[in-house]
Amino acid sequence: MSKRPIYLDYAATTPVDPRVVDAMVPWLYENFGNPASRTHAYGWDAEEAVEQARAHVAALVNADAKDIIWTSGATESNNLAIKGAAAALAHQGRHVVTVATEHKAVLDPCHELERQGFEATFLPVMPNGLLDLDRFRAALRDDTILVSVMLVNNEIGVIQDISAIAAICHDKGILLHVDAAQASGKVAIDLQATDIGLMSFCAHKTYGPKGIGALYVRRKPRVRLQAQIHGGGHERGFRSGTLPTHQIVGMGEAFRLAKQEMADDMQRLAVLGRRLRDGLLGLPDVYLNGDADQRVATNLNISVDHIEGEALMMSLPEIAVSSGSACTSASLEPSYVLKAIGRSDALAYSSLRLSIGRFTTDADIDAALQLIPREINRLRELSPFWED
Amino acid sequence: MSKRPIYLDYAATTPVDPRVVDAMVPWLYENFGNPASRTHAYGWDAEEAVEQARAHVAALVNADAKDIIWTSGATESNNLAIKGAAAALAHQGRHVVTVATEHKAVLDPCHELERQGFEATFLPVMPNGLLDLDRFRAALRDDTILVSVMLVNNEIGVIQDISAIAAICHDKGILLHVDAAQASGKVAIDLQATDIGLMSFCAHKTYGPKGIGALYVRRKPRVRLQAQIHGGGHERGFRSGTLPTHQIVGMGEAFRLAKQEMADDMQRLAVLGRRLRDGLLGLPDVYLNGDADQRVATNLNISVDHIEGEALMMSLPEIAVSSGSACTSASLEPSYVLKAIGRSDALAYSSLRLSIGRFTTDADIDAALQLIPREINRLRELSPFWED
Amino acid sequence: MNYSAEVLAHYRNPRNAGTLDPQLPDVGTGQAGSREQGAVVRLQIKVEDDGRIGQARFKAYGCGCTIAAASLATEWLQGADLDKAAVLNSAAFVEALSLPPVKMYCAMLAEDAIQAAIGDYRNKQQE
Amino acid sequence: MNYSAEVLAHYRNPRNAGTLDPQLPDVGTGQAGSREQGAVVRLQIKVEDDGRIGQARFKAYGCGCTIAAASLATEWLQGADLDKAAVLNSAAFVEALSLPPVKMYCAMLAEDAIQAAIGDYRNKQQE
Ligand SMILES: Cc1ncc(COP(=O)(O)O)c(C=O)c1O
Ligand SMILES: Cc1ncc(COP(=O)(O)O)c(C=O)c1O
Ligand code: FES
Ligand code: FES
Repeated sequence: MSKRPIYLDYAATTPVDPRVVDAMVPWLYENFGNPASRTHAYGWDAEEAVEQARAHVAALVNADAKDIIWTSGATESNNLAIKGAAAALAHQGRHVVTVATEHKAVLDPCHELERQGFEATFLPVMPNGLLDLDRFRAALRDDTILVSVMLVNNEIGVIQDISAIAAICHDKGILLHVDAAQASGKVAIDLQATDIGLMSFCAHKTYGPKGIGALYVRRKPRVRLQAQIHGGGHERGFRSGTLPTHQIVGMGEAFRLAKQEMADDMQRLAVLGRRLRDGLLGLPDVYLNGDADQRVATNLNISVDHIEGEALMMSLPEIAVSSGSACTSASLEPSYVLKAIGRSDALAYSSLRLSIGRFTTDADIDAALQLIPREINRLRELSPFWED
Repeated sequence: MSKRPIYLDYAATTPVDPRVVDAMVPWLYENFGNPASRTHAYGWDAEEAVEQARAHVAALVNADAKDIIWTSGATESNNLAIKGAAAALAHQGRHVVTVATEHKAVLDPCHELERQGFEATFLPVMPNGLLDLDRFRAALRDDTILVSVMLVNNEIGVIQDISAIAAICHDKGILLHVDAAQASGKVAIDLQATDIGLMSFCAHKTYGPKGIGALYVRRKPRVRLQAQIHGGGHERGFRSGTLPTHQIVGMGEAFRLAKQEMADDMQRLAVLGRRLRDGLLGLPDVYLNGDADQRVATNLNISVDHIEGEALMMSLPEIAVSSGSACTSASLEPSYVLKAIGRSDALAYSSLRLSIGRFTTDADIDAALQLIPREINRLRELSPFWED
Repeated sequence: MNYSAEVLAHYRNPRNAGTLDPQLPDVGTGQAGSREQGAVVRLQIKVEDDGRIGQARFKAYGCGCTIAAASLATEWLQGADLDKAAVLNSAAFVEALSLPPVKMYCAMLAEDAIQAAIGDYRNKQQE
Repeated sequence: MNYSAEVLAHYRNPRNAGTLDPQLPDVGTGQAGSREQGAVVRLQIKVEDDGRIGQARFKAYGCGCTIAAASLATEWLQGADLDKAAVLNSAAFVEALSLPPVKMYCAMLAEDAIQAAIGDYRNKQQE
């Protein structure tokens, strides 16, 4: 990479914090033992590091370390949670409830359940991106065995009212899974105070490495789950495979730092995010996607009417942003999340997601506020819809 | 870790080659992009690195890079191969054939298939650990849809005659999966020359990082597979989830080095392995487990009669070895692999696996040959069976 | 998506963006695509007395490749006679701009807009 | 498994390993476990005229904890009278050696071998 663009795509992935890198590297060559090696110091040291990291992850969300299972990322966590719980509970019912704006890593496992003969309800959201709680309550049936709702949306950054959702599920005795991939380190989570049975995490949205994640699987009261990857019975039998010590140590350190620095980080980012938001929403025909208040300060998703999102991004080689989620930006379909909040195709096509994070500076925002309006104007001059 | 023991447990995991570490680190903080980010240079750079690594992995086994799918390790690769192929082929038959001495990451998915209503045959091996090819042929039925045989055994190091097995499967039109986790970088593999449909790899037995692996999925003729992790459709739709660039780069570099250095490495290790073997098999009542010739030079598995393996390891804090596979050493069961080759419980309990690798030195072997016989003698003096 | 140098050149510096008066008898206006599909190309040609295209103008809504194709179209159109203009097709745009397969659609929009502009001009002449 | 300092002390430096002549009338020999199970403890005691155990010897096959427990058993046995010896149980070994739960079995072997040795001695005395 020559001159590096300003990175405003923290929702796609974050840099690994240099302190996390430092924590990881010694576990590659020097302390390389297999945590499953019970017969020598290389293995014991690795196992100890793994358990310490587990405690760090648990601490960020006020959970018991024993309830944390390592996975290869939030995609796998979601798969294990949804397909694993559905398989374990199939004798009680075959209906699951989720939301139309979930990440593909939740929607696709639910579609897989449909293929297996389960029934899945994909609830719509309100125009602000939030779940209508009455509608949610009404969707729960006697044979509903599982609900899956994300905490923070990856595209539009809205925060669902998980406490209320958990209370409703609790009342009905229905297991709740929460995809918290975008929430860790941004939103306070207290798993002792909230009745959530399963929660998915990954490291790479919280300044840890890609390819490592965790699933919280509550033990008290016990959540039943069927393993999805078999082979030796690591991780309470839920997830087999050699534990990648360096990755786990990285996630542990990232979550330890998140706990330590979340308050300060988020305070600083709220100011930067506000400036960016005010600057861009001040332009004509620019709309905010997702609720104005119930959102993380780090995410700004706008629709810039009369021009197209990809063209706008291409006009901004100095800034790395995305249009919709990183996972769907390659396709020509407009974002299903923006469609779900009722945006027209045209406004969905014209969306831009700017997401900031720990390493975003004042100067980055200055540059964005200088470049983005300029390019919006330039493209609008080219647009057949602007003059008309 | 204070003074580090001499590491003779390369079959459990290997150190990450320092050159691999150097290749990985820049992808954590500096080049941290998500390979799925199609809208900026961070993503493009990461994607390019991922594709280069894919080519390196393919090159080691003479495969087309497009046939390589990234996974989180050989356990996941085996699960995807076995459960994914069985699901895709269930309409053709419901019988799978594997071998009693496979890794748990093969056996457990096969047991899972049995729970799903498939029938699995776990073939016995000959006392040398090798598959009897006539017996193998006889086990294949009209409704056999999948065969899974490992190339190099993780406990006893024997090399199955995969070319012959592939030829038999080819004749019968049966899909063959090969777990090559222990083989990459030790045994020449040519996927153009051998009709193998699926092959599992991981990085961490070949001087790469833990938590990354690959599955070779042949496209011509096409192997059908059902995804096991859903969510966005990365990797030809077979395996969703954000690709961990640094891990993939690490595996690529490790496999590139393996191709480059395999011949030299294995020549040097053959000499060291021979010295270790001759030294230990020269002691009374010490037996080699697994075929004397059809084995990798890096693995030495012996049974030391009259004493118990765990006690012997405990006597050797200066040397890191294992007794049976790292995955089962915590249990009190004797190794199922040693039982399968016909060892008595007593000889199974008394086994020791010594495995050497790239960083093993002459001095390491000297030390092992000084310490191990001494401790064998000491423990035998304490044993009620030695004097009798 | 990493764009070709050709796309970037046109995209960063579009040629002949603008509007001609569509009421004029010697101006042909053509449009292709729709806002709902995410891309629209409008091309206008002003045909001189000698039958050659004197001026071409575009407006485009859509991805960068669409804008680049529309810009390139105006360059190719200016100075061409109508018969030559009529054979400009999407394959030519794909090649000139090194467009990847997923961007075929953008090239087709340019082709369709050219055809529509020529058709509009010819209609006017027949009236 | 990371062993306790107590286990390592006994294991590295076993006390009273060896054999007494099992034919002698004042020697009791007890054995527990089996080779097939992976662990055997043999304990021998030589009882003095005052009813105290003068010498104790062990041989053991099994994991390090088993060897350590057998070694510790001989230390406890020497100087003890038979009644005191008879109440030594696995819990005492678990505690003294800080054995983890998976190593309960090793402690039970030591207990069983003690009981067997005392029984053997008492049988001989009754004859
Ligand atoms: C909300 C959400 N869930 C799941 C995922 C997928 O997790 P991973 O990238 O660890 O596979 C992501 C990010 O890609 C996400 O934003
Ligand atoms: C033969 C074999 N297959 C599979 C595995 C499991 O692979 P991983 O450690 O990548 O989960 C191993 C090693 O643990 C192995 O030796
Ligand atoms: S118009 Fe969207 S791809 Fe070109
Ligand atoms: S005898 Fe094997 S665990 Fe103690």
